Amino acid sequence: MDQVQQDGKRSGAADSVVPLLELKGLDKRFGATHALKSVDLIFEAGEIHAIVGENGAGKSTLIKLLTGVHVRSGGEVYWEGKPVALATPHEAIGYGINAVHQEVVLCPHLTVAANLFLGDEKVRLGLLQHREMVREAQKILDEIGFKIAAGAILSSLTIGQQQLVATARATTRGTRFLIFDEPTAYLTRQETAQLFALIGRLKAKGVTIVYISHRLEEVFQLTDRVSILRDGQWVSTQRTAETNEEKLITGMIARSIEQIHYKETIPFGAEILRTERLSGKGFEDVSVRVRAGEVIGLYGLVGAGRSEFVQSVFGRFPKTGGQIFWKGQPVEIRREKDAISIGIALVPESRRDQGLCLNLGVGLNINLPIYKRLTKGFVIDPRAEAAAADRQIRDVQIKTASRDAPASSLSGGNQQKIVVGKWLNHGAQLFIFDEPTVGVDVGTKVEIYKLFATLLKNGAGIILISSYLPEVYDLADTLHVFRRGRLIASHDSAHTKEKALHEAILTEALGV
Amino acid sequence: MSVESKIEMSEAVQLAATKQRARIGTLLSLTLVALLALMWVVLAFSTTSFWTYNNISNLLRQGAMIAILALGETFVVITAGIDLSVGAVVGFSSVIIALLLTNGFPISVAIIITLAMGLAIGLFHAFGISRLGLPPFIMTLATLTALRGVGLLITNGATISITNDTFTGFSRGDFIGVPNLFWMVVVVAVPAYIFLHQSRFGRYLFAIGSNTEAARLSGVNTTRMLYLAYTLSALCAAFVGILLAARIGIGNATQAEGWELQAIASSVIGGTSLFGAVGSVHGPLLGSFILTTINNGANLLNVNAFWQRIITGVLIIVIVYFDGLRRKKR
Amino acid sequence: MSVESKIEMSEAVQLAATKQRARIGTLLSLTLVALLALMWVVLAFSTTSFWTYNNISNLLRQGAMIAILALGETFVVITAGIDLSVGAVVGFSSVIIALLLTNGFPISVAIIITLAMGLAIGLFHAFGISRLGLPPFIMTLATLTALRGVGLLITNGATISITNDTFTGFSRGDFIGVPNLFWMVVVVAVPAYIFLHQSRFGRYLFAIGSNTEAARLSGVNTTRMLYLAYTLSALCAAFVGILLAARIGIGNATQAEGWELQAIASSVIGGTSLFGAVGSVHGPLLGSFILTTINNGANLLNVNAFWQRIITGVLIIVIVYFDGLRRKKR
Amino acid sequence: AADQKPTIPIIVKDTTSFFWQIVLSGARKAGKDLGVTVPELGAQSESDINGQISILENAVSEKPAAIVIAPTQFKALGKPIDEAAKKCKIIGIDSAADSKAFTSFLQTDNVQGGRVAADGLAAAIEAKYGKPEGGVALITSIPGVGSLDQRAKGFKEEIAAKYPGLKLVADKVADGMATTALNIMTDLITANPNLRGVFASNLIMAQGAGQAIAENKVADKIKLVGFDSDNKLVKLLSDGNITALVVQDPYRMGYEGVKTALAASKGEQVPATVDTGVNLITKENMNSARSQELLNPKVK
Ligand SMILES: Nc1ncnc2c1ncn2[C@@H]1O[C@H](COP(=O)(O)OP(=O)(O)OP(=O)(O)O)[C@@H](O)[C@H]1O
Ligand SMILES: Nc1ncnc2c1ncn2[C@@H]1O[C@H](COP(=O)(O)OP(=O)(O)OP(=O)(O)O)[C@@H](O)[C@H]1O
Ligand SMILES: [Mg+2]
Ligand SMILES: [Mg+2]
Repeated sequence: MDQVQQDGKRSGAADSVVPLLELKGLDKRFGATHALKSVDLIFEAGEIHAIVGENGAGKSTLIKLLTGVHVRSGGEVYWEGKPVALATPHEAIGYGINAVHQEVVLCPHLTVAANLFLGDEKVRLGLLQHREMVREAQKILDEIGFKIAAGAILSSLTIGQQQLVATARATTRGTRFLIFDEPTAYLTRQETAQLFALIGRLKAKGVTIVYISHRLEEVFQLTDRVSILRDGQWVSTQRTAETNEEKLITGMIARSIEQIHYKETIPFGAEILRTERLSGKGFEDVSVRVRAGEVIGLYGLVGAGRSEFVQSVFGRFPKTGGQIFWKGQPVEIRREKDAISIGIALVPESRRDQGLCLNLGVGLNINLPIYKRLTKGFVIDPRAEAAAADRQIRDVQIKTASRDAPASSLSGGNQQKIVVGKWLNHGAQLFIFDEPTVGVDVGTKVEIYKLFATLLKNGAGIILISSYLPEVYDLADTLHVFRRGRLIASHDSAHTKEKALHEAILTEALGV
Repeated sequence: MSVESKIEMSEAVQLAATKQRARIGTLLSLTLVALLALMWVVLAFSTTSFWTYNNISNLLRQGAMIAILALGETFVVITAGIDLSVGAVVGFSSVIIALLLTNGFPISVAIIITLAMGLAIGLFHAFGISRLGLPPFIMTLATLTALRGVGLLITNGATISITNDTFTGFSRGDFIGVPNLFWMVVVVAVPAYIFLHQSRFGRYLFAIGSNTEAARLSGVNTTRMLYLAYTLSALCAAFVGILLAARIGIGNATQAEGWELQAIASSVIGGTSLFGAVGSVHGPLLGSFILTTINNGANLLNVNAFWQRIITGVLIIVIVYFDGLRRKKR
Repeated sequence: MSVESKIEMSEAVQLAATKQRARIGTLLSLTLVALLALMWVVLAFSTTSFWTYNNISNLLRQGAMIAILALGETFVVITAGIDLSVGAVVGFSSVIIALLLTNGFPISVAIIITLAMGLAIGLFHAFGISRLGLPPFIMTLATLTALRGVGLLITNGATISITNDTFTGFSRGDFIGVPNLFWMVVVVAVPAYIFLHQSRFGRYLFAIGSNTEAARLSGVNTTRMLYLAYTLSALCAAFVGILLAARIGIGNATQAEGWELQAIASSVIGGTSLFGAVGSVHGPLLGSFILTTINNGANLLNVNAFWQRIITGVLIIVIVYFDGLRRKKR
Repeated sequence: AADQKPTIPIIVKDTTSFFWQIVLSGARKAGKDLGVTVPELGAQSESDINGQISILENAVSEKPAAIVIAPTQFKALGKPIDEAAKKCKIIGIDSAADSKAFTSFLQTDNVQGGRVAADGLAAAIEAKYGKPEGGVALITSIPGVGSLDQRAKGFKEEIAAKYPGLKLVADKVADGMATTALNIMTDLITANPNLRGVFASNLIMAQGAGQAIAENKVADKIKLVGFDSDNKLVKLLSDGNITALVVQDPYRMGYEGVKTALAASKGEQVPATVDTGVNLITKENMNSARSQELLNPKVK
């Protein structure tokens, strides 16, 4: 605690004596969960302050207390030296505290313009100025360099674009204090660059920025100071320049990680899956091959058609042309069940929307694909059911209170493990991972990578979709680049650190 | 730079798609207008009496009450809620105003008190839903049950005759040839249109239906907006209760049974989505007049009353199906 | 290792929380049992006739039909759907079986045909919802409207007397002292319990109610499960129609009006969530017998019929509120 | 020539009820006999007053020769009938309305019907127990329906005036469902050991209540009088589960209604009121020719 204050004084000495925002003993409980334990933090005017920590460390909770989403259970908050309640979003916005939250919280049915001005509409004589708002919104978007149509219905945008809308919205509200909670998780490189440029401009204008991310390179690229949270407790606050990645990780998880991108070399076996000129909604003419022990990586921009391609392989959407071969034999996959029964597993892009029955038990989620096997006669064998669930909870090391705990009670990384775990019992041989590490902390990422290795060693093949290029480099044996629904280039043994190759891949993906 | 220009190109396509979407939205209501017009043309040719001044003004009078009810219901449905109590509120209000009038209250005072009672019911709904956390379906189902009971208890099951002829005469009168009852639709719909489509409160209702959390984080007082929506629905229902009392000249707690379902059906036929965030003012009006036309036409064509039910059921499926298709095409 | 131990420690807290949650789940149904027991005790003391063999078997008979209906409805509600048509299906089935019996079909054949007709209605609902993409509320509202029309058309509004005494005698009979009608609840509830809580299909229903897309991607044939849920609901309703026909000895298309709301209310009182993925077999049974006890008790105490409605409405709010509180405390 | 056929719509209270279907079939027969087109209209529930007003309005815009109507509610239909009478002759059947515009009126006196029921019930109780004494109950189908209220009124007045020994122990209002009537009746039996008689004032209530009597095997103890009839009630009557039925003559009401309307539309003199009468039918007289005519109307 002393350290914080000293730190604060040191960096604050330049401008003013009173910090912009000061937290003292901030505390938050959700029922039995103690999410934040007496956190003290100081945010200086005009700085970019990073907050890092594992999944469930309490980062988002801290933000939600500052923006009035949740009401704190204890402690005090001082805004320019004066104590404030921050009991409602309205109040927070009033001080100029705005946030771009981790999950996109906008109204999907409304237009981009309507979302930008929500709660702050332009009215004349009590009437909405529809056209003026669209015009104004377009101007704002153009000015910050986001290429988004202000009149578009929000749900027609990609998640990344929606995140940008949320960003634009937060920045236009006379903001003095702006919080980004994992803003780049769903952004393409292009969009990330736009965002960083914006953050630079905001800093120049004197806006104080809090930046939360699991991508440590971003922390070093952008921020002035960095605070670490662990288990809801404050660990340290340092000048970013005075620390390094290793130290941060140690602070976050109290141990060092030698190799973040974990990959063992495993010899390739026989071919598992091959597609020949496969076409469907959103992709065309895609031919790929996966062998036992092999990871193929699919890289591309959001909307490149990678998800559509794998979902078609999985039978979610019908293919319109081409052929799928399973272990050399042509197969017809018309629905998910066909894919599952031959041994294909899909870990979908969105855990919340596609992967989990959140309010149901961990065990039910794990067993969902294999209930047929757990059934004796008409009735489920309760012992087999429990055993199957427990085995996966153990094998994949899911941290859960019990197999009956609702999936929603687990932290993001552990939820991801459920989605993976349910296919292990089933005995799938081809695993399709669509953005498996979005929003996952470094420690859990390593766990997931280790899991990849286990799968490969057991003779499975993996298709990995990721928009996070370092991940694809390190993990994929073969890298395919998608652009506008077509496979435009393939690279063998992609885990090379050659800069030239990176550039090539990027160029291919963007179609420059 | 060249990357950006390429991306820009792809964005242009998207922009065009959005414009088209907006056009389809207009098309939807046009399709309903077309459907209504088609029904009217067919009826004009197949009956001698449909296209007479008398019948058209009957039609306008008959559709008026469900139209207002559907309009009020729409506010609630846009927030992804539902109000099952409106029929009961209509019956209850008819009792209240009849009681007040027979006890010598002046018409204006009686109307104000009745509307205030509607307001109170709406507030109670919103209280139950937002403070007690009850699902709207259950909250309004409970008041539906209870309100009918209270109305019956007050009157001891009897009907209260309204002897005030000024009051009852109103429902039969007209103004520049258009029935007063239809004017009441206009009187409700115009401010409703401004409220829903032109004011920030309307915008907030859509926002809540779309994503309550997002609305809340934008500083919208979502609780207050829920109060507003349920109050408006109950107010419209109380107003319809007054109109009903004027039209039938009595107050009776069992009246308007099942009108809630008709109101919801009208609203959905008019393009309102029961999942929230989709709806308009003109939609429910069109929907209710489509249903009214079915009944009116069936009467004129001397179609068996039982067939009317079957036709209504089938038409609801057909219309909502095509509406859904159109939305999906977006 | 030290990380893991740290994590383990924080998990211990969570473990305790979960255990408590499970206990509260049991508590909920216990609370309902307690409520029912409390009502019975109060009635036993305040009336002389409540706690007689005769009245208890009346009570069991009176609650039986809504109980079966609520059970069927629960399958649908667990998938986050709703079936508004069940009342209409009951009325319609009573007509069908009465027609078949008066035309000399043997009882068994008549029952099978009537159930098959219920099956067809359920399939049609599922078809409209999963293939045509209609919201369940609208789809079943439409068939509610249409089915009443078809039933009335067939009978021309008349009641069809059932002269088959074996058939009507069944509803009056009992077996080892328990009324046959209540045995029917058992006959439906036991397989329903096994189906919902012990078979994989039950798990799939919950999964669909929680997240349809996730269930689909886990290999659950979600369309087929929807067919199953709506079919079960309609089958239960058709079965209740048969029991109704046996009990009142007539087939009449306007019977069972509003029973859909009673069934839904029973189910929700029994802890089913209208948002899906929460529900049980014993819940709706308890819920329906709570509502039946209110009516039976009120009749015995000679409470005004209008008060019964008010009490029912208030109790629905109170019970669902406390149920919600309990859930939130989790 | 077919175009010359006059149109006389008949508007009943509730097309979904058997009673009104009999009225409609009488009207249909008259239409056939007299060469009149008779559109058969009506609300879908006796309590749907607004629905009936709409139907009346629609019927008027058809420019009919005359209209036959059974008003659902006395006060409510008054003004609309006044309005309609400006365009054509109006003949009332079954119940009155607050209007002086009726050309003629064919009515069942429902208050009288209630009285007849009370007398029938008292007689049955006297026959069984020696004296018209003990508890009686009334079951009404739905609240707020004029004719049902009148029957209740007649019944209660008659009991109070003529049978001081009879006590009204319960006055129940159901929801129009036979099952509810059954449940209420069962609970009445349970709660009132001294119950000796019940008046179920319409068809559906009598069906439910009759079933309860049969189910509890108390036909001997408790006398039930119903109102209106269908073959279900006739069977209950012949089984002894129902003591007596108060029946109107709906077929005649429909037939005469159309006939009178035609006459009135031609400007002929018609009687201002006709009472179509109520009849008490018991097991003893149920096989008489007149009774059979009333119990088995020619519905087609
Ligand atoms: N609304 C809530 N109800 C109950 N528990 C909650 C709630 N929100 C957060 N928690 C719990 O509080 C703790 C901190 O969560 P928080 O979302 O702040 O973590 P985080 O650091 O943002 O993690 P991530 O990196 O995964 O986003 C977790 O244990 C979480 O389960
Ligand atoms: N311009 C657009 N308008 C509407 N929806 C879009 C648009 N572009 C993409 N989408 C949708 O966004 C989602 C992401 O696209 P897709 O799955 O094809 O991309 P991807 O290559 O899998 O990208 P990623 O997996 O990185 O998100 C898809 O559901 C797609 O239909
Ligand atoms: Mg977070
Ligand atoms: Mg994707």
